[in-house]
Amino acid sequence: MMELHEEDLNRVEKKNLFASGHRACGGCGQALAARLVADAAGENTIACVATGCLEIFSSPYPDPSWRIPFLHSLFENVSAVASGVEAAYKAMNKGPVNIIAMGGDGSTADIGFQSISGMFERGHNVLYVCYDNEAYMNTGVQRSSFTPYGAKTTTTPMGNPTRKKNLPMLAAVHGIPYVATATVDDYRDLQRKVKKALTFEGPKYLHVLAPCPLGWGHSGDLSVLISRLAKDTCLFPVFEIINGSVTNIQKVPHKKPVEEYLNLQARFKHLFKKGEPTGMVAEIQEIANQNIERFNL
Amino acid sequence: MDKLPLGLALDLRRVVPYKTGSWRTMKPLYIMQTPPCTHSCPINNDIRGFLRVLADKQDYTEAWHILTRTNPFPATCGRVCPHPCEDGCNRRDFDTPLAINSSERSVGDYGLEHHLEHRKEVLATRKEKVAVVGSGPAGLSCAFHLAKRGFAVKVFEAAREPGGMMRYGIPAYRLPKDVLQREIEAILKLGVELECNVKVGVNIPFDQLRHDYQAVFLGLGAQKGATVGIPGEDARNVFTGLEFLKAVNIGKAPEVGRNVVVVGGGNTAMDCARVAKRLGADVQIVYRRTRVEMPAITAEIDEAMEERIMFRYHTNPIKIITDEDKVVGLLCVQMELKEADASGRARPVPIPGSESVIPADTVIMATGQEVDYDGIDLAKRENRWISADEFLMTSVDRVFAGGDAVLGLETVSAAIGQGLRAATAIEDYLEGHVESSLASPPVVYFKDLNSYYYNRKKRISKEAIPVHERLKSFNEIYPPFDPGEIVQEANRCFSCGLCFDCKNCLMYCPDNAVNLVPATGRYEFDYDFCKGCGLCVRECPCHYIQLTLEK
Amino acid sequence: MIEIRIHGRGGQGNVAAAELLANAAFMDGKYAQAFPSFGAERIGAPVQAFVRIDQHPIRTREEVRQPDYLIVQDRYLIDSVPVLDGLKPDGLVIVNADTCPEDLQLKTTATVATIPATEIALEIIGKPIPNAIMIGAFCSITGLVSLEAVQRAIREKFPGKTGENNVAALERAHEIMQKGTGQPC
Amino acid sequence: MLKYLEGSHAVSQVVAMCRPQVISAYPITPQTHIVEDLARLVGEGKLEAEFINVESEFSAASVILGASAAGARAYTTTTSQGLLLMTEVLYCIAGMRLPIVLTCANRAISAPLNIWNDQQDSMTVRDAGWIQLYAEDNQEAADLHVQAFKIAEATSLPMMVCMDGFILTHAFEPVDIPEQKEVDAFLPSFKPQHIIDPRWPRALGLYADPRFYMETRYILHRALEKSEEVIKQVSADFAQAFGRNSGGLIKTYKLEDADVVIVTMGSVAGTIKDLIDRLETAGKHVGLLQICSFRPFPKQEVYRALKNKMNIVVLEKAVSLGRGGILASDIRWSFPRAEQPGRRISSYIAGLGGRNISTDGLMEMVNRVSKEHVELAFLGLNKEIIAERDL
Repeated sequence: MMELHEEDLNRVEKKNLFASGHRACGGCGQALAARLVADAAGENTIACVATGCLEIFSSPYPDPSWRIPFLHSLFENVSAVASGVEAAYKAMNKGPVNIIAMGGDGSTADIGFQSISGMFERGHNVLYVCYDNEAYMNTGVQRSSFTPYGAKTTTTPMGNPTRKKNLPMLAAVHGIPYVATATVDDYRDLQRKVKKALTFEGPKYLHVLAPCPLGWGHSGDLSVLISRLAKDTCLFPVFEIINGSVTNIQKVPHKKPVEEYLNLQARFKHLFKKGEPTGMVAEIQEIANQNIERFNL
Repeated sequence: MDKLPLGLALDLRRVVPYKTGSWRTMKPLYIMQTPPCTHSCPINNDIRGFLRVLADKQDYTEAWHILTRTNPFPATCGRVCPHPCEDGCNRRDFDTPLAINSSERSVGDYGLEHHLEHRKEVLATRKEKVAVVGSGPAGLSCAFHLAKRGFAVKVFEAAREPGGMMRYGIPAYRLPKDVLQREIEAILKLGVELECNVKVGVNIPFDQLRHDYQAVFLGLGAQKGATVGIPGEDARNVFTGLEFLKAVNIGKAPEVGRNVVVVGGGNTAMDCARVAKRLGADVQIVYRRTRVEMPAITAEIDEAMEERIMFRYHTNPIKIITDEDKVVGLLCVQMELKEADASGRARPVPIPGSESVIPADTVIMATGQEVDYDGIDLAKRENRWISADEFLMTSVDRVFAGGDAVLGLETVSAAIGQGLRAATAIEDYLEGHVESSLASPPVVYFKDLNSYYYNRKKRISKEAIPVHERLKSFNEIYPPFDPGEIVQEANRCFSCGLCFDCKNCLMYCPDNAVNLVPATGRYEFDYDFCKGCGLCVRECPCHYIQLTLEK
Repeated sequence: MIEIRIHGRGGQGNVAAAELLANAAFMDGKYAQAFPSFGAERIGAPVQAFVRIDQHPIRTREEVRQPDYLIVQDRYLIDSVPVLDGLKPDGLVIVNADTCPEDLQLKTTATVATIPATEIALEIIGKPIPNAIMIGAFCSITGLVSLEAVQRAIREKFPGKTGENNVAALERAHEIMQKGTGQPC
Repeated sequence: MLKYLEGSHAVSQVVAMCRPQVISAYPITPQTHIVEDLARLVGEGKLEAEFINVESEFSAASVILGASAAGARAYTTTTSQGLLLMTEVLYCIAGMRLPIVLTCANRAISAPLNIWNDQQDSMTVRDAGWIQLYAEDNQEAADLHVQAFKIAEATSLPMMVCMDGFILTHAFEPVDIPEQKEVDAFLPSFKPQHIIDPRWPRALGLYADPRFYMETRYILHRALEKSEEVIKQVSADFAQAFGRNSGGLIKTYKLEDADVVIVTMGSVAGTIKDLIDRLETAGKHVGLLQICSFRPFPKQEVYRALKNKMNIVVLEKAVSLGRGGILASDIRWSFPRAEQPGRRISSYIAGLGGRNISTDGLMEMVNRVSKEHVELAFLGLNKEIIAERDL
């Protein structure tokens, strides 16, 4: 494990290695997250990106937004591709280099789940960053296994009946050394976690909540506020899992009712009848309460 | 020709970025806004500005220059101003307002200790000469600003020393004389000519000034103490508030005896009472109404009470009882309040048969002040105050006026503010163009801020020295902030309406359309790429960014 | 071209037997080919393996349909599998059985020989794996491949104790058949 | 040096001599022996490579895609369902012009599940943009791998070496295994076209809108056509270096005075050659045209070889359901229209799912096509099984 000094970890990085000119919607949380991650990782980094919104808006020929090496092939195989890059660097005695595999929730938790599980289990020295925008945004907001309970998508018009798949925990049970969650509003924390993750040898998993103005139904200027509210309503706990033990949980001293989060997003509008919350809202509050209990937020 | 790589592989160092700026319908702009402190300051001091240099650079010299850009009396105002700025401060709705007044005092003192000199705005001296009548806060402020702008200014002062109310009306425990003296000297260093012991209208005819000078500013103040006109006022040991304060301030304190009664509820009354107390007397304040109606600054009243001055409300003097020509007591009647009168305050009405005598060795009538118009004739309002238009020009051509003489009884800061405005008006007048002071940008209120990014932190406040200590001397009762405390306090400033380098716009822009310009250290938008999503506007803590329609 | 077909049950080393025979022939300077009747068979299931031996390179990939020789590693297959299919009339079939050839009552004009390979295997190798014994018997009767070559082939494939045991078993089988028959009839 | 060994091991040993830097594979019958042996060689330190045991063929292909993109010589092997599971990645690898070598141990495709040999798997992905060469025997299978890396890296195209499952992979026969130094001399170390390396930031796998996509596919098609020359050249160089003919585009046997020509691919050629010799002694002249390179399809060579032949029968181990012989249609298309009326090109599907292709069956085929044109026939069908069932 490579050592990094506190001041290096805490330094905010702005290098524009994920540069202007991408085709993301205004206020895109994923574009923001991608730049924060790339800048934190630095120039000596290879980005392997899964098919998805990020890939589409950042890698059109001939003017992609990446300024670090970029490799994309398919939707469900980014973990394996990154594994291959890592294997090649080993075989050729090249490096050290940061290898980051990244994708949205679909390519991470659904179609790419087998691949990511394989990468974790084989112990490749790769950081996987999941930009979680809670649905298949690239194809027009269809439900994914990260779509939260109650959220409306084009394939769950009545609201999603199931709860969100808990990938950080699933990653952790693979026995990988570092797992963390983060949100775009706290860029210091996010960049710190990227750098910290890269100090660990082996597979790392960073789960970033990335608000999607289009899919969540909010104006672009609210992306940061909403991601913050996800934390403050305890719907998205922020923590690290280092060598299997949950740690550095971000406490939420001033907890807010989930309504404050839901109210800002059209995808939850149907949960309120004439402004009055329906039973589903109570259910969502229950999810928050369980997080509070589980992580002692 | 050398071929491109196979399979659409691409050399990323050759990429020409696609310009997403064309997607924009709304456009973010960095626009400086007016902070509420400046807005509520009669002098419009750049409070945010001087606090920032303290917070960012701990640069007291720069802070002093920023303050004195508008106000030549920071050390003075830092002591005597009732600081409406702090009432405006947006932190009031968050935790507690900034200690702006104490900070100003420290910066002012720093300027004095380090003999900082004012900078002229215009180095060339202009041909026009301006006469300023009265060296009070209004007069000196006007002279100061005119001098900085290159005018030849001469100040005429009736008294033996300059300063007006600041020197003769304010006791030393509130404003040490040397502080005032040095701030005045700093002003004179700009080349302002001062002639004392000259009463315009008496020693020189008013018209001669108008003849000799291209413009005249009247900062006459309200120097005449007004009495209520009850029997016995002519007795020895009966003073108007101003007489009394002036006497003490020039070191000729009268023998006040054991019991002193002060009549009135204004600041002068408070000052008189507290001065008398320091002269060793038992002091009572007699007022017709209740504390609520008292015009004096709350702090003044509180301090007076701390200093164990007796307040007699609903009490009205009818007659000063004398033994030969010496005061022995004050006959008063109890009042009750009836429906409000013209002044909007409850109207006091005597209760029959409630007369009583308050024993007194000295009676001080702090019951109002008037302008001394001796030899100066111009239009008045309410038959008391000089009437001036919005540019502070009086009914007489080329003659401007400001301060108490125009405002009625107001604060030192208000007078300084008018001096400043008059200077601008005179400049404009002499240059023959209309009032040039720009309409200031909108004021930022708490609701406009994104307070998430600010931390709660209580303001620093200093305990006044204990009463028994205070009363032993005329020393100041509040110790100054030490430099560390000032910086700490300055750091609490929200910097309402002006960037304080929080980096939010830089870090949060999903399109990297915000750049830090190394040369200026300022941020600027890259409109080639900005999509106008408004994230920066939303996350700017201090409302420095505005979203405007793309034109 | 000589064609051999080996019948057995999964686990009796049928493919190994074919491989060893072919390898031995190769060592004797002949061309040889060996391949199993490929499948997903598990231990116990009936399987086949094929061997071709020739002076010239072998090109055909066809399964052996008209073998010159049959090696049957388990007598009970005879009841369930048509082992004799296509056996040349003048061919030879060697069966792992502790009875006289006659007792098997095989309907064929070809020569029938038997040897109690399982018993011998248990005695010498300690496992009921008859292939080495069957090969030994085959060499002994046909002389088609040299005993030395088979010994080398076995030692090459199974270095160490296993190899030596099998070689021993091979030699035992060879002796027995030299005496004419595996059975006291 | 001539060694007697299993086909899978002949391949694994030669692949090892080609010094692949990254190997990734997922086990599937009948490819397993190749992977197992490579794993052993890596494990025993006899081959310096990263051997990545993945959780699916899909990931195996993806891993070597990444490895090749990063500049490593990469290899994988699979068959049947595995190859089909890889399909998406195969197209990607070709589109990204990564010179990867893959061994396909040809096997049938479900359903019904069947692990035995035919060539439906590799034929199914014939349009993926890969070079496909088919081996006749284990010697050629081994040799083709040495050539494969050279061809792939010279053309920046991926290459698939196809060998019949079981029939070759599990057959023991003598194979001349070259010396390491010979292979090193023939196959220079890999000079990658693409390197994903922070020192020279490059993007690989960008998406192309309608302005660019079609051109990239056209370029890929032309690259495959052009690779014919390379395949021929490398085969010639190989003969020079190793003294035997392997690979190339096509091979012929007794074609000159043949009245009937059998056209086929893969291991069945051997059986057919034996048959041809037997018929010859009986005074019947049959010839053989072996397609070694199915993709790129050597249209010119085929035409040159067959232009005077009036009776041709195409025998293949795959079928385009609802259409018929895949190779057959390529052969038919190899002749200019309206040229030589009366030329018969019959089509036979044989050996599906490991059905034995017997000499008798082949004889029957030859006899029939000698008499008549056969548009499409399945060799050796069991009529009873069909009769028992509705279509």
